[in-house]
Amino acid sequence: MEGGASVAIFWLLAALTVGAAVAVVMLPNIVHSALYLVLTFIGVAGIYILLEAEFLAAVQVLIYAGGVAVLLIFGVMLTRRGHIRQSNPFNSYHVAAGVVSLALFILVVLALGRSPWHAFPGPWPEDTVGAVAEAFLGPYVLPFEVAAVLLLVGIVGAILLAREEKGEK
Amino acid sequence: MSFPLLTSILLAPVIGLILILIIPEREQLLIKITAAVATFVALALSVYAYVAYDQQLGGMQFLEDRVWVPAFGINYSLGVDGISLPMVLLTAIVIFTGVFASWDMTNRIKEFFIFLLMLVTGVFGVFMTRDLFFFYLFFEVAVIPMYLLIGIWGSTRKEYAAMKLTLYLLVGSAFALIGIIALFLYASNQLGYLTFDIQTLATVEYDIGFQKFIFFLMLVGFGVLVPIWPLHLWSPDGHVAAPTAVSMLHAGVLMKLGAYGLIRVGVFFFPEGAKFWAPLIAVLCIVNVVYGAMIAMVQRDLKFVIGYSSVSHMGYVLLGIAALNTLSLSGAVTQMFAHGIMTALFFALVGNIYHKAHTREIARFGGLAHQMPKVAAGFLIGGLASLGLPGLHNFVAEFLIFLGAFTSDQVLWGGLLSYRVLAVLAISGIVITATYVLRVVQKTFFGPRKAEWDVLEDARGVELVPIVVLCSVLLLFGLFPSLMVDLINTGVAPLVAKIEAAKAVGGIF
Amino acid sequence: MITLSHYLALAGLLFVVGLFGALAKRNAVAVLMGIELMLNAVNINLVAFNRFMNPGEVTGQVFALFVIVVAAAEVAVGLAIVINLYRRRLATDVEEADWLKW
Amino acid sequence: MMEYAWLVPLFPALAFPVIVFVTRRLRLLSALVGIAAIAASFVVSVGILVEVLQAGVTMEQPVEKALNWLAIPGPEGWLLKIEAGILLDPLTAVMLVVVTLVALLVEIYSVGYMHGDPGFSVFFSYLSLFSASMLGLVVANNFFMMFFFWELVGLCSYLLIGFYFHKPEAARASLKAFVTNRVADFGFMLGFFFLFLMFGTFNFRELAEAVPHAENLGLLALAAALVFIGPIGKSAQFPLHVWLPDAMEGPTPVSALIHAATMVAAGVYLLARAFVLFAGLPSVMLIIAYVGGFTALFAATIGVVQRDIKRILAYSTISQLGYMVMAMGVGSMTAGMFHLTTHAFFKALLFLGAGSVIHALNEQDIFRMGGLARDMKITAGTFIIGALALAGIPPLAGFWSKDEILLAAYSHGYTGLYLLGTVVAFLTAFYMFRLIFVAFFGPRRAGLHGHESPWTMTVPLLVLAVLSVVSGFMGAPFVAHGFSSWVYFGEPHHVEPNYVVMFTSTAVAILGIYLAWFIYGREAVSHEALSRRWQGVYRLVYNKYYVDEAYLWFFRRVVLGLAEAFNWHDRNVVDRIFDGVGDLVRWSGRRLRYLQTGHLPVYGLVLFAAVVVLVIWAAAPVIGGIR
Repeated sequence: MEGGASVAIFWLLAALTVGAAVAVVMLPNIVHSALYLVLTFIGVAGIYILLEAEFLAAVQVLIYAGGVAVLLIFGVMLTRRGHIRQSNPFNSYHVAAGVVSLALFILVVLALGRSPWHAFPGPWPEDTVGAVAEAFLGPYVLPFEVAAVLLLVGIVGAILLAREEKGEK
Repeated sequence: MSFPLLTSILLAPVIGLILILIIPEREQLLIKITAAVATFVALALSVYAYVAYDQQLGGMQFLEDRVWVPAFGINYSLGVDGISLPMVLLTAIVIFTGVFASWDMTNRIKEFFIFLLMLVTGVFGVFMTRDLFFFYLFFEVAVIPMYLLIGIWGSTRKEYAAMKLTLYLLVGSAFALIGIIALFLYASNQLGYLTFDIQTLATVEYDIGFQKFIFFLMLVGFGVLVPIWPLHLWSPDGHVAAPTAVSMLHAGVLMKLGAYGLIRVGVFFFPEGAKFWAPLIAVLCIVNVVYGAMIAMVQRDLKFVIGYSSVSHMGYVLLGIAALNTLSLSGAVTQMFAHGIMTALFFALVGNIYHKAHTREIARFGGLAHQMPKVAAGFLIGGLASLGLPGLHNFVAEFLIFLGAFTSDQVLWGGLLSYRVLAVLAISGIVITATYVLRVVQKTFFGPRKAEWDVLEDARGVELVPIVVLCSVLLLFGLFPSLMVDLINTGVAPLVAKIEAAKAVGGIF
Repeated sequence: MITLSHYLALAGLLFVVGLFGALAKRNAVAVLMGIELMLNAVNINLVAFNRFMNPGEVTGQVFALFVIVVAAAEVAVGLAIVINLYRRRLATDVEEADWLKW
Repeated sequence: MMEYAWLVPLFPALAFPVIVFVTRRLRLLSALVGIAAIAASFVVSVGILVEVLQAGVTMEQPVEKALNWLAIPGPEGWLLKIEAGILLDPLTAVMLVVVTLVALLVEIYSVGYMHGDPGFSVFFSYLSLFSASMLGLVVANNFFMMFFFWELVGLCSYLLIGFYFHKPEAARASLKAFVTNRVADFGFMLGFFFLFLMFGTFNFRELAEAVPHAENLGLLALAAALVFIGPIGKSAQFPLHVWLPDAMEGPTPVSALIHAATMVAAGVYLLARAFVLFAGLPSVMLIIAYVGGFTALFAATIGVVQRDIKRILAYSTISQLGYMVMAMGVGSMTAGMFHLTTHAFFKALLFLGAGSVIHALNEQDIFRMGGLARDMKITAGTFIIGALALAGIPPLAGFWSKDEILLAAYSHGYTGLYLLGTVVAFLTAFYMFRLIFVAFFGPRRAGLHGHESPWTMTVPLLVLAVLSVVSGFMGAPFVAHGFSSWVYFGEPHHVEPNYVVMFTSTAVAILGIYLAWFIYGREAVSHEALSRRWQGVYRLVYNKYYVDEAYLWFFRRVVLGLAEAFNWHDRNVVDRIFDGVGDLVRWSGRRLRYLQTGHLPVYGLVLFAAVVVLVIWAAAPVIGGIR
C-alpha cells in the first residue's frame, strides 16, 4: 500500500465506521440501528485490514457481522412491542450520558495528544494466521481452553434463560 | 522437654468439652461431672505449676515450642512467668468453682458447659502464650462464647447486654489488633526477620512517637476490658445479665485479661509510651474508683452492686499500672488475682440466692442470715475482702498499690497535681466501698426474719464448694501474702527494669 | 502518514459513541448494541498497539480474538436476559426493570 | 517467759477456729475453750510483766523479735520490708496484763450473761478473735502490723455490736461503728504512709531513732496529725465519737470489754507507742490536748441527761478517754497510760454491774429501776465502789490516775485544761451518783424486782472491785518506783504530790455527789422541773447536740445525692453516648438507602462519571500539560 492511497482509505473507513456507529445510536428505529451496526462491524474489519491483521478481519466479519448482528436482529424481532418507529427512544438520563461521554472523549483525546508514542513501524510478519495459531496453542493454550468452556457455559445459560416455561404464555 | 504441663492445662477443658459433646443431653449429671473433672485436672496442674515454679530463676518457665506458620514466624510457644502464673491459677480456681456454682442449672446445660469450657480455654491460652499471634487468637476465642452464654442463658435484658458486651469487646480488640499488626511490622523490619515471639519483639527499640500512638491503641483496646472509665458500661450490664458461672468468669478473669494485656503488650513493649499515657490512666482510674463506688451505693439489684464494685476495684489495678514502679505493679497484679477470687465468690453467692429466691432486688431481701447463715457468712467474707480488710488478700494488694502510688513522685499538669493526691483519692475509695458493701450486707442479711424467705434453704453439699474454696484462698494469701507477692516480684522485676531504662518522657498532661 | 494516534483517536471516538448508546438508550437491545461498539473500539486499540508498538508478536491480535469470543458469549446471554425480561414485563424498557429499587 | 510473748495473741487466735469449726455444737465446751485460751494468755502476760520489770527492760531498750512477713526487694536492699514482730517494753507488758485480765473476767462473766442465747458459742468465738487481734495490736512492733490488727479489732467490734443482728438498730449501729472507724483508719493510713515516705520504714524503733532529727517538720506535723485521726476514731473522740453510744446495742459484756476497757483504749495506746512522733511537735500536742479536753467536757455534759444506763456509761467512757488523750496532749504519757489502766478496771466493773442489772430486770432506763441496793447486794456494792473510783474519791484508783492527769496539766502550765478537767471531774461525780441514787436507792418503780445474778457474774464483779481499789496504789506518788518509773517517755520522773490539786479534785467530786444526792436522793428539787426550766438547753444536750443528725443528713443528702447524680450520669450520659453511636449508624443507613434508584443507566452513569473524575484527578498533570 503506497502512502497516499492508504491514508485516504483510512479516512474513508474511519468516516464510514464512525458514521454508522452514530447512526446506530441516534436512529429512533431499532431495526435501522441493527443494520447500521452491521455496517460498523464491516468498517472495523476494514481497519483491521489496513493494520494488516487479515485473519482478524475475516474473523470480525464472520462472527461480528455474521453472528452477533444477526443475533441482535433476532433479539429485536422477538421483543417487538408497540410502534416500530419509536422502538428505540432515549431514556431519561440521556443528557447526563452525553455529558459523561463527551467528557471522557475529551480526556482520551487530551491524553492521546500528550503521550509521546514512539511508534516504530518495524517488519510485520507475512503470515499472521500461522503466528496467531502458534500463539493460541503455545503460551495461550490455557486461555484458549477456558474460552471454549466460556462459550459452552454462555450457550447453555442463554438457552436456559430464554426457553419458554411449560404452560407459560 | 518433659511432660508438657502448660499444654495439658490448656487442653484439659478442651478434652472435657469434647467428652461433653459425646454425652447425650439427658445425662445431665454426667455432663456436670465431666466438666467438674476437666476443670479439676486443670486446677490440680495449675497448682502443681504454681508450686513447681522456681522463683530464684524467675522469667518464663515450663517452655513449650512448636512451629506453626514458619513464613510469618508464628509458633505455638507457651510459658509462664511471675505475672502470668498467678493468672493461670486464678482462672483454674474460678472455672472450677464456676462449674460447681452452676450445678443446679437445668436448661440446655450441654451447650452451656461446652461454651463455658471454650471460653476458659481461650483465657488459659492468653495467659500462657509467649506468641503475640496466639495471644490475639486466644483473646478472640475467649470473647465469642461470651456472647452466646449471655444471650441464651442470661437474665435481665440478656440480648441487649450480650450484644453490647460483644460489640464493646470486639471494637476494643480491633484497636488492639491494629496495634499488634503495627508493632509486628515495625519490629520485623527492625529485626530483619518476621517473628511474633513476645520476648524478641520486646528487645526492639521502638521510636517514641510510634510508641505513644501504639500504646494509646493498646490502652483503648485492653482498656475496654479492664474496664477503664468511659468504656466501662458493658461490664455492669454484662454482669447482671450473665448466668452465675459466666459472670464469675467474666468479672473474675476476663477483666484481668485486659489488665494483663495492658501490662504484657502495652507497658512491656512501649515503656516510653506508657510513661506518656500514665497520667491519663491515673486520672481515669480515680474516676473508676470513686465513680464506680458511688454508683454501687445506689444500686437496687444485688448483681449491679457487685458489677460496679468490680469497676471500682479494677480502678485500683489501673492506678497500680499507672504509677509504674515495683510496688504498685506487683500490687496491681496481686489485686488482679485477689479481686478475681473475691468477685467470683460474690457472684457464686448471688447466683445461689437468685436461683432460690428468683429475685436480686435488695429492697425485698431482709434477715436472710436467719435462713441462709452459710451464704451470709460467705457474703460477709467477700464483702470484707472487697473493702480491704487485713487478713484477706485484697488488703495486701490495695496496700501495695496505695504505697506505690503514694511514694511515686510523678506529677501531672506541670506539678499542679501529684500522684500523691491521686493516691489519697484512691485510698478514700476504701471508705466508700466499706459503706456500700456493709449497707448491702445489712439490708440483705441482717434485720428481722422475714417469713417470706423461709422457703430458702442454706447452701449445702455441692453449693458449698465455691464458698469454701474461694474463702480459704482469700484467707491463705491474706495471712501469708509472700506466697504470691514474691512470685509476682520475679515477674515484675524485668518490667520495671525496662521502665527505668526507658527515657523520661513528659506525661500527656 | 497514518500514525498510531489516529487509530487510537478513532477507537476512542467509537468507544465514546458506544458508551453514549449504552447509557442513553431506553431499549435494552440498543444498550447491547452500544456495548458491542465499545468492545469493537477496544479491539481496534489492541490491534493498533500490536501493529505499531510490538510488531514482532501477535499478542494484540490474540487478545482481540479473545475479546471477540467473550463478546459473542456476552451478546448471547444478554439477549436471553432481554427476552426473559420481555416475557416477564412485556417491555424491554430499561427504566421499568427497577426491582433493585429501594 | 519473754520469748513466748508471741504466744499471747496466738492462744485466742487458735481458739477462734477451734470454737467455730469444732466445738460450736457444745456450748459449754466452746466457752471453756475460749476462757482457757485467754487464761493462758493472761498467765503468760503476767509472767512477761514480772520478767520485764525484773530484767530491767526499759522503754529505751525494748526486746524485739521479728521475722519478714512481706518483703519486696528493691535495687539496693529492701524496697519495702513488712515484719510480723513483737516489741516488749513496760508499756506493752502493762497493756498485755490489763487486756488479758479484763478479757478473762468478761469471758467468765459472759458464761452467765449469755446463757440461753442461741449464738452462745459464736459469741465466744468472736470474743476470742477480738482478744487475739487486740493482743496482736498491743505487741506489734511496726505501724503496718498495728494497722493490720487495728482494722481486725474494728471488724470484731462490728461483729459483736451487730451480734443481735435481728434487731435493725443493732445492724445499723454496727454499720455506723465500722464506717466511722474506717474514716479514721483512712486518716491513720495516710499518716503512716507519710512516715514511710519520709523515713522509709514502719518499724517503731527505727522511727524512734529517725524522727527526732527529721528535717521537714511541716510534713512531720502533717503526718503526726493524720496518725492522730486514727485514735480520734478508735477512742471515740470528738467529732468521730458518734459510734460509741450506738455501740451499746451489742451485748453488755461486749460493751464492757470492747467499748470500755480495751479497744477504745487502743487509740490512747497508739499515742503512747508513737509518742516520739508527737513529743517534738508542740502544735500537734496542742491539738491533741484540746481535742481530748473538749471531748471530755462535751461527753460529760451529755452523760448528765441520759436515761439509759448503758448510754450514761458510754458517754462517761468517751469523757474519760478524752481525759487520757488530754493527758497525752499535755505531754505526760505516763499519766495517760496510768489512767487507761485504772479506767479499764473500774469502767469494766461498772459495765458488768449494769449488765447484771439489765440481766435481772431486763430494763435499761434508770428511771424505771429502783431499790436495787436491797435486791442485788453484791452488784450494788461493787457498782458503788466502781462509781466512787470513777468519781475520783481517794483512796480508790480513779483518784490517783485522774489526779496525775490534773497535776500534769497544772504543772505543764495548761491551767485552762486543768480547770476544764476539774469541771469534768465534778460532772462525772454528778452523773454517776445521779445513776446510783435513782437506780439503786430510789423506791422500787414499775414493779421491777431485781434478783442477784449467779456466781459466774458476781465473782468477776468482786475481782474488778478489788482491782479498782488496789490498782491506784501502783501509781500513787508516795510509792517508790511506781508506774511512772516503768512507763515513761524520755526519762523516768518521780511525781511529787501536789496537795492543792489533790484536795480540789476530791472536794469537787464530793460536791458532785452531794448535788446528785440533793436532787435525786432526797428529791428536794424535782429534776423534771429543772429540765423544764432550762428546756432549750436540756433538749439540745439530750439530743447529743444533734451531731448524729448532722452526719445522717450529710450522708443522706450529700453522699447519696452525689451517688444518685453519678448513677444518672452513668446511665443517661455515658451510656447514651455509646448507644448513640449505634443509632447514628442506623440513621445514616436509612439516609443512604435512597441512592439505589434501580435504573440500570444510573449505575452505568455513576460508574463512568467516577472514571472521568478519577482520570481527571490522577492524570491532571499529564492532561494539563505540565509534564
